[in-house]
Amino acid sequence: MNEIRFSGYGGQGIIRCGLITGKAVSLFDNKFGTMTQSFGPEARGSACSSQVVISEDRVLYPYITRPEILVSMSQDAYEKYEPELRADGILIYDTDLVRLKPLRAQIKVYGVPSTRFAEEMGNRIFANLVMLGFFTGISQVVSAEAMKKALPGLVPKRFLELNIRAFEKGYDYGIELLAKEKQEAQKEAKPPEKPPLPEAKKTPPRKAKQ
Amino acid sequence: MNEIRFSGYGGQGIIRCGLITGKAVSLFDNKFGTMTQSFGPEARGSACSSQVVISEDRVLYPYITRPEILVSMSQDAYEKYEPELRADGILIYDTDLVRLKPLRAQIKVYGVPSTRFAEEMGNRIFANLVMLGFFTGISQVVSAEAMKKALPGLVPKRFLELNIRAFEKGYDYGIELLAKEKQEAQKEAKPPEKPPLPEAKKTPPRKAKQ
Amino acid sequence: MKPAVRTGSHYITGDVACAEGAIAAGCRFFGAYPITPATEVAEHMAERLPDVGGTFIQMEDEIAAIASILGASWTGVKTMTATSGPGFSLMMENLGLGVCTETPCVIVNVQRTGPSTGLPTQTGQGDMMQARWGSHGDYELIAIAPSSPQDCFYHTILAFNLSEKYRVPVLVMADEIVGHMSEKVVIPDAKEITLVSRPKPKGRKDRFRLYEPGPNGVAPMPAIGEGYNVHVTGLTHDERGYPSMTVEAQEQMMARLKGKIRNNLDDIIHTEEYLMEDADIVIVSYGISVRTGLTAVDEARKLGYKAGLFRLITVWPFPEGRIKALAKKVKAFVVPELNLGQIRREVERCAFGRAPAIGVPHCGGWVHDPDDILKTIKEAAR
Amino acid sequence: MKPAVRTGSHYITGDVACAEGAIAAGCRFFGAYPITPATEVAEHMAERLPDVGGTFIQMEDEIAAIASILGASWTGVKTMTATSGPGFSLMMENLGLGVCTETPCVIVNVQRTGPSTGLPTQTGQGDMMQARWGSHGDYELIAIAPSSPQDCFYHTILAFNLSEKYRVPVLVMADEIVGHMSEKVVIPDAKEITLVSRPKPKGRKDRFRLYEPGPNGVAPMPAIGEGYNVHVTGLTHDERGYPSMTVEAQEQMMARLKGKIRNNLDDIIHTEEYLMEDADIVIVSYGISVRTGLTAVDEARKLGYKAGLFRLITVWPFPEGRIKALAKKVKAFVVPELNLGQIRREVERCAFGRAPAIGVPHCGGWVHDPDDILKTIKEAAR
Amino acid sequence: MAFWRQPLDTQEIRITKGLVTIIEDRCKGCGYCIEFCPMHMLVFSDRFNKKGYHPPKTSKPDDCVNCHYCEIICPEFAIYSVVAP
Amino acid sequence: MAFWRQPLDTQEIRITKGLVTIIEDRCKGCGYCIEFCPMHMLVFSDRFNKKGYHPPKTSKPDDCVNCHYCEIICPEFAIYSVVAP
Amino acid sequence: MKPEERVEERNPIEDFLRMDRIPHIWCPGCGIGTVVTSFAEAMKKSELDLDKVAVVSGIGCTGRVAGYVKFDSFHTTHGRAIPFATGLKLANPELKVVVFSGDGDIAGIGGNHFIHAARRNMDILVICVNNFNYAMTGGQVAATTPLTANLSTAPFGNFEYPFNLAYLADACGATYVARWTSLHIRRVTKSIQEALAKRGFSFIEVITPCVTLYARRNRLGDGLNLLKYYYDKSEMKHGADTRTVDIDFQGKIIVGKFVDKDKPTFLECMNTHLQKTLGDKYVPYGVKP
Amino acid sequence: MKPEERVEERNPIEDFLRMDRIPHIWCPGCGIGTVVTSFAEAMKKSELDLDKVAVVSGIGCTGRVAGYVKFDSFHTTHGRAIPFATGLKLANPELKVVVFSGDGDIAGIGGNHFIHAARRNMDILVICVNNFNYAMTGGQVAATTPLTANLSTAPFGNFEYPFNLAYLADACGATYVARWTSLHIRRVTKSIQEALAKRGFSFIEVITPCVTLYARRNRLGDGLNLLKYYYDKSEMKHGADTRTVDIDFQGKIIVGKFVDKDKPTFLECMNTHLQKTLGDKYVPYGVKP
Ligand SMILES: Cc1ncc(C[n+]2csc(CCOP(=O)(O)OP(=O)(O)O)c2C)c(N)n1
Ligand SMILES: Cc1ncc(C[n+]2csc(CCOP(=O)(O)OP(=O)(O)O)c2C)c(N)n1
Ligand code: SF4
Ligand code: SF4
Ligand code: SF4
Ligand code: SF4
Ligand code: SF4
Ligand code: SF4
Ligand SMILES: [Mg+2]
Ligand SMILES: [Mg+2]
Repeated sequence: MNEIRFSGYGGQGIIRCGLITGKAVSLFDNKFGTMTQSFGPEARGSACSSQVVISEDRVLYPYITRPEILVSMSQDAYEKYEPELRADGILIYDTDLVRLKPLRAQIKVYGVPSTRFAEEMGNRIFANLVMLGFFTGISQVVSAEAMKKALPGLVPKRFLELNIRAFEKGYDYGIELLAKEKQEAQKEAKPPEKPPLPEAKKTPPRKAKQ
Repeated sequence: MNEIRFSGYGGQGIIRCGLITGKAVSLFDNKFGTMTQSFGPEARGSACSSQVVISEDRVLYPYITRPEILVSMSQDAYEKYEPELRADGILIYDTDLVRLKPLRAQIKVYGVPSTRFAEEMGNRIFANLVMLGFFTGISQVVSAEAMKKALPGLVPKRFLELNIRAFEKGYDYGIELLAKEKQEAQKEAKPPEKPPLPEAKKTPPRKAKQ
Repeated sequence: MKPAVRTGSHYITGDVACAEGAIAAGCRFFGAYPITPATEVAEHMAERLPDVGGTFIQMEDEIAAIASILGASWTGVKTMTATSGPGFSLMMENLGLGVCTETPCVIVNVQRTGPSTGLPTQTGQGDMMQARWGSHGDYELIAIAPSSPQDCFYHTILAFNLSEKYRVPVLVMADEIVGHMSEKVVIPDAKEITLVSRPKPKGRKDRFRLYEPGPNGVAPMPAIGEGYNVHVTGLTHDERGYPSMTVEAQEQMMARLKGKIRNNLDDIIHTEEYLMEDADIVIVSYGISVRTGLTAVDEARKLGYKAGLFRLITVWPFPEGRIKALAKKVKAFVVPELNLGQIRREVERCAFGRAPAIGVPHCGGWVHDPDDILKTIKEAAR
Repeated sequence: MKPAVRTGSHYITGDVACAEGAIAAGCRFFGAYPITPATEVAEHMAERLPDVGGTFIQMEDEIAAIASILGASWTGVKTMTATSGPGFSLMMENLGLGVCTETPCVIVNVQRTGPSTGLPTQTGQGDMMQARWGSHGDYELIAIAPSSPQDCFYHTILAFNLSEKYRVPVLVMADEIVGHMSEKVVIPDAKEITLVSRPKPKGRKDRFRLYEPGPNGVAPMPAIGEGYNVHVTGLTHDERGYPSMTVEAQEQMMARLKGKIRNNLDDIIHTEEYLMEDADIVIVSYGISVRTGLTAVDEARKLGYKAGLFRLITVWPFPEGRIKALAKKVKAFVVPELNLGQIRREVERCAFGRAPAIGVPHCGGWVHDPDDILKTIKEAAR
Repeated sequence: MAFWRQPLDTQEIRITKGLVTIIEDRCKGCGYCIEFCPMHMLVFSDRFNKKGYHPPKTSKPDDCVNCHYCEIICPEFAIYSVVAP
Repeated sequence: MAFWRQPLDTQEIRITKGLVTIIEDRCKGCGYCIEFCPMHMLVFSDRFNKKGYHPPKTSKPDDCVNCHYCEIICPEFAIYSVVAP
Repeated sequence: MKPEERVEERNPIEDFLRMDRIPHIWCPGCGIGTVVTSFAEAMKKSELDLDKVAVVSGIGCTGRVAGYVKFDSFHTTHGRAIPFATGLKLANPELKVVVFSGDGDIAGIGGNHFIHAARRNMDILVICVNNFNYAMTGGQVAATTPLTANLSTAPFGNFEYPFNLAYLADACGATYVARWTSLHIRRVTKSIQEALAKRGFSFIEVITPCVTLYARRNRLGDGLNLLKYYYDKSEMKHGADTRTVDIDFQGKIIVGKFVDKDKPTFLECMNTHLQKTLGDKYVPYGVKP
Repeated sequence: MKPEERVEERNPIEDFLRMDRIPHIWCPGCGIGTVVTSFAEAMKKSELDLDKVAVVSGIGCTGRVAGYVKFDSFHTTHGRAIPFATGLKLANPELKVVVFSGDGDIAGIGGNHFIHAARRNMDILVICVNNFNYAMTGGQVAATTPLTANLSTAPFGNFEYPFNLAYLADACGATYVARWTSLHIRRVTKSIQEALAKRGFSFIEVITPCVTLYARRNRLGDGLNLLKYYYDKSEMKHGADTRTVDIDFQGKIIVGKFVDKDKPTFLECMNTHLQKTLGDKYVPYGVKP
């Protein structure tokens, strides 16, 4: 079972990220994917998130409890959701929009300038697809093919091509990064030095106001 | 316990008859009187009735079940309610408005031309008070004083005097009639010849549509 | 102005008695919409309120009627509306607002027979569960049921007192017969009537928190116009009254709404018992059915049955504890109601299988034949 | 026109699945008013209905919405509306009209947290008793509760089928999570979907009686415009449909309204059981809580507890018989609901004291932590 | 009881000969037909009907012009006219 | 981004000297104040505020006529002017 | 001819009535029956397929109309006749849908539906019997009660400004607006015929005597007295500006056909618009192929 | 000056706001905040005892206004702000009661209360933020949506005629009717001041950008684009006949003060009337002895 949270601010296409991922695993990767969204009037313009639970079996409990992957596309969202990330989780973020704070030891961190990449492609609205591609490359919880197949119907037809390009841009960047990381890891191959932080109390996070 | 039904058609002041009687016994005769009315949109212009239960104790069951006194001021109402009158009940009616049908043996019948009397007094709207007076005289379930005391507040102030006169007219007529009856009874003094009709099944009458 | 309390003996209907009770209780704003058989409450209020410095308004519908009394209540005035089934249904949304914002007010439902338009001029007790559950979401409120015009007078005062004390809408669940019958109603001297008014805040205004509970769990309530600058919302709110979209805020709010009722049951629940000392068959009854029930109990006693009657004046909150206790010692409950068995279900639930709760089926439109109740008593005694 | 049944696999929300289910079931008129979290049902219907020859209208409020679908239903068309708490409350009066006139229609309530405006964007199950008792007077209706988008599709079809078969409004009591979550929904081939339509009258028109029951207690229903000249009223009516202001007419009408449901419980009540063969602790659950409940059961089994789950798909009429039967053999019921314990009361009542019905308190706004349910299972097993 | 004698919209009446029929027991004696018959040919009868009202009767049956005014204004569906045979 | 430069109701502005204050972190960058300042003395700053928007800054602070236009049109209560000291 | 001999008596109007429900409940002299006859007369004269006519009422004395006319007829809930009728019409556009109800029903509790249906130009005919009060419940003040008139919830006289319903309907977009009294039986009939022949939201207000409550409480005499008042004080003004047709207590009543215009109905707008935007794939709704 | 140095910064408007609830929930560029500022400005300028001002909202984006203004304020139920406000006003006539809510709240679900309050000349001020849609629920078609505009429940464009709210208010008897856009901030302020100084039912409609939903769905750009549209297309016409001030999609917007007349309010009518009929024993309500 994988638990993923996409987060950012209203208007960045965060909900869409969850939908595409959920659809990809459910319809094209032969798994079960339940996508939920934090929904509130106050989502307008402030922190916003979508969650996907991916599982080989039917998903019962519909929410994520302790996400292992957190995708952050805004500072607010990062600050809000970082604490719930599992001690051994993965943090994926937009390097231009999020300034990292000191991190818990075992958390793996991967950054991509998704907004900048998107702007380079002509419009920052593609940032979420760059991010999704990057997430797909890094996380390996869903196949790139499935993700691309999931796009029609979830992005405007006339932008489908551009969205795929954005996705690929992010994906390639992620794969590259992983490859680099492997190299480095082989070079260094050091175990973590600090003991892991004590696990936070495991309760399902209350639905936060947003 | 006495159970009385006043009946007639909408506009004759039938409800008022019940109210005055109920008020008289309750406030001035030191008994308990519960007045209910058959209430329905269809009361408009057709048969209409009010019921009073008079008792020395608190009235629990609020409806009459088998009235012992039926006051009828219209043919319709007479035909509708006559069957429920107790076998030994008293029927009081307006002689101009009700044509009697063959009656059960033990029922006592007293007629008064209340509408005609009222018209003679200047307005048929006083017919109900003539009838009330007559009823008071005949039935002896409530005192004439109590009835007269009950009038203020239940008849328009400017007509109070006239209403009292109408009441007295009916009352005197009733007392006279009773007196005459007594005389006759002393003359004849015969027991009833026919056996009483079998009592109808005692169920509370369903609230009739009217 | 005329005196508000019409001390003396009157021969009036339940509806009029209810209006007189309201005025005696201090009600000075009444907004309603006509409906049989509750219209006479409005008609009497329309006539009486100008006498005593109050305001009557006939609103454009029942939704507006209840909204108007909620608003008026926040000015510090005691308020009431009166309606029947269809209008009661329309009030459900704003009843929830009243509960959620803890706005004192009294809602009279002179019940007729439903569902839908049903038998609009005939009696029924079909709205008893609706009184408890008719608005969306969970909540607690108070409902009381008068059995006579005299009750209508006193129970309306009781309704106001409970409503003010607990800052909760209180329902007076009368019915057509009680509303339309005329009986003697004795109105006591004004000084013999105990009146309760909502707790008022003390202390510094700048430290005031709208929903900070007092000792009995009920928060003092200022009138608007006094400078407290309150914010009142039907959203889940915190103690300041501010919207707070969290589960914690919801829990706290619900705990307060529920607690102020459930922790004061002894004060809120009014019941009466008749021949209950040795009763093994207990009629549980409310409203007009109490009277047919009592008739049946008297009959049953004459026949040697140990029948008694447990009367619910307060129907909601339901006297769960007393039923539980009784269930342990009695043979059966008999619950005559003018519906298909609503409160019977509550009795059944609270009896925990220790004693059956037997209904006396009736669809409304008329009262029970006491014989039918008697028959059920006999069967239950077997 | 486009095909009504979108056969294939879709990744959609419960709200959209509900709309697709309606269209697959043959719904061709939808009147509604927006409200979170049910708006998406309307939005999807607005987009889809023109495709399939149906009509969408956004009415001026929820009262108009339900009135419009009742009217539309009498033309022979299958109709639906969708709303949430506050709108549901506003529909209560006309829900009664639908029941009383035996008008088939489906009302979706995507529940949010109340009371009042509450937590409008968060989930709850606080309207379950309202679903049964929210309108004035006595009546019976059907309510079903989906647990997933896939359920939303099938259960909406089920709702239409039951509504048509029994001529009764059927409530689909979803909730915000089920309505807003996206999951895979498989829509089968049109010919694999069983559809039921209301019974139509046969025989001579001049002998036709609008409410003359057929074999299963349900009267055939003509469409208007066909020359039957029906008269339909919310007043108590006789078999011709004519108003009849008598207790007898009321009794007959209520017997029919009640009988058609209560005499067909086997057909109407749908439930599911999970690991119930040997269970001694039984979770009774519905809607979204089924999923947290199942999670807890699996956990409990792992720990050696004999836990099982009894799922109510049909919540109303309540599966009284099954609960009674279970109560005799199980140790306890555990009833997790996103309310203060509504269906728990029904379980308690039907258990007759033979097994306790233990709630898992929750005020809504979120789902249960499965651990809380597990804890209750453990306690119950003691 | 005659307040006035010309209904407001007589202008459309085609003059034919009519036969007016009164369904007496339906009548509630409102007097509308009597008051508004343009031919003034209806009067209250002395008879009481079942309901206790005096239904109208025709005073000059031959005058009826079959204008249907009585028919339409009658709130009780108690009177109508047809072309005279 | 300049569409036009005269607000609709400038006529009522009394010409005094003003001091405009921007509460930067409240700003959501809608640009209304900038667009409608009759003195054209506001511009977007390069700075990001906490919320990630570029709040306005004064380009010619001395030009402010204390007309309060920016103050009232700002939907975020983020800018206001007072009489210059 | 004695009554007993007339067994064959049958008022032609009976074809349009549920005779098994007559006598009706209305009071002697109540004008609602007159309006029903006018309605039946209009139906008789119309060329409509009578099986395709539906009548919808709310609750009230007038609300009972649905129970007496022999069409598909609906006695719904108080104030909700119009949205119910909207459902009928939209789900089967072949129907002619007539709402027949009281002033309280239509403009009191039902006011919102009234203004929105007029705004949408929903293709229904609304016949509103205005008796200046809530009659069925015993004569309460209504939104149409003239100033100073006395009613049970205005026991000292009404002090609320009343609605001018014709103006309200007009302001909301009704395409046909007429007002008559129940004395104007031929005009009422003709108005109903005209409105039935039109498409769009039509509104016909008929001022009608409530003898038992309104008249009695205000000491206005019986039905004949009220009709006399209508006779004396009504003034025909076709095409009158609806803003000018207010009604005062026992004052002048301006009657006439005030509005008669053509404007695409809700369904026509829907069809035109969806055809334009969706193109061929859209099958116009309610239009026989 | 760096932000950190400005600890003393305090917008004078804050006196009228619940700063402990700011930032508000409205989207960047949403015009509701502008209208709130105008309102606060008007309150500042008015001579009113601010403790005697109550603000009532229904539900919606605009409905949130009650939660941000520092008066006695009520966030009620959807559509019911006006009857709630009616209760406030009648039970304490000393209060100035302002209803501040959205077009859907006031003229959609709340339409009946709106027309009846106007009819009664209830002494309240209604400020209606008209953003042409149901925003809070995600942008559905409203009774004010111009023809052809696209919204989530009008996915192929709106084909229902919209209300002209100014005309509706006028037709129902409002004594003060004005319309502005959120660009006309001084006019809005002045209108509010004027209306507050009056007695009777006042209605101020403020056309306001909903950037997130209405504008985005109709590709109208951002808030600035909408204000530009207001600038280009609004035309001031004081005293314009309200029948002529309809709004088309992206067409001309006629603004101005359309109605400003005097007429006794509900309470004044009540007092005058009851004093006349009841005489001395009647103590005029709400009038300090
Ligand atoms: C929701 C609701 N509220 C109130 C009533 C009570 N009621 C029945 S008819 C009526 C008024 C009828 O007035 P109107 O529509 O003018 O018809 P009239 O009787 O005058 O012909 C009222 C208030 C009801 N049936 N339903
Ligand atoms: C009875 C009820 N129905 C529906 C809703 C859902 N709802 C909340 S706000 C709203 C619309 C608000 O529109 P508007 O009044 O125009 O305000 P805006 O958000 O556009 O400012 C709706 C339909 C509700 N809260 N209550
Ligand atoms: S039809 Fe009637 S109204 Fe006309 S002339 Fe004949 S009787 Fe008179
Ligand atoms: S109009 Fe009809 S009811 Fe009236 S008097 Fe003539 S026949 Fe009788
Ligand atoms: S107050 Fe604001 S708008 Fe006016 S001149 Fe100064 S900065 Fe510009
Ligand atoms: S108007 Fe306010 S929010 Fe907009 S840019 Fe200026 S300061 Fe920022
Ligand atoms: S009460 Fe009035 S409106 Fe109703 S039937 Fe009688 S006269 Fe007609
Ligand atoms: S959704 Fe529209 S109206 Fe609501 S806050 Fe955002 S811009 Fe404003
Ligand atoms: Mg009326
Ligand atoms: Mg809006």
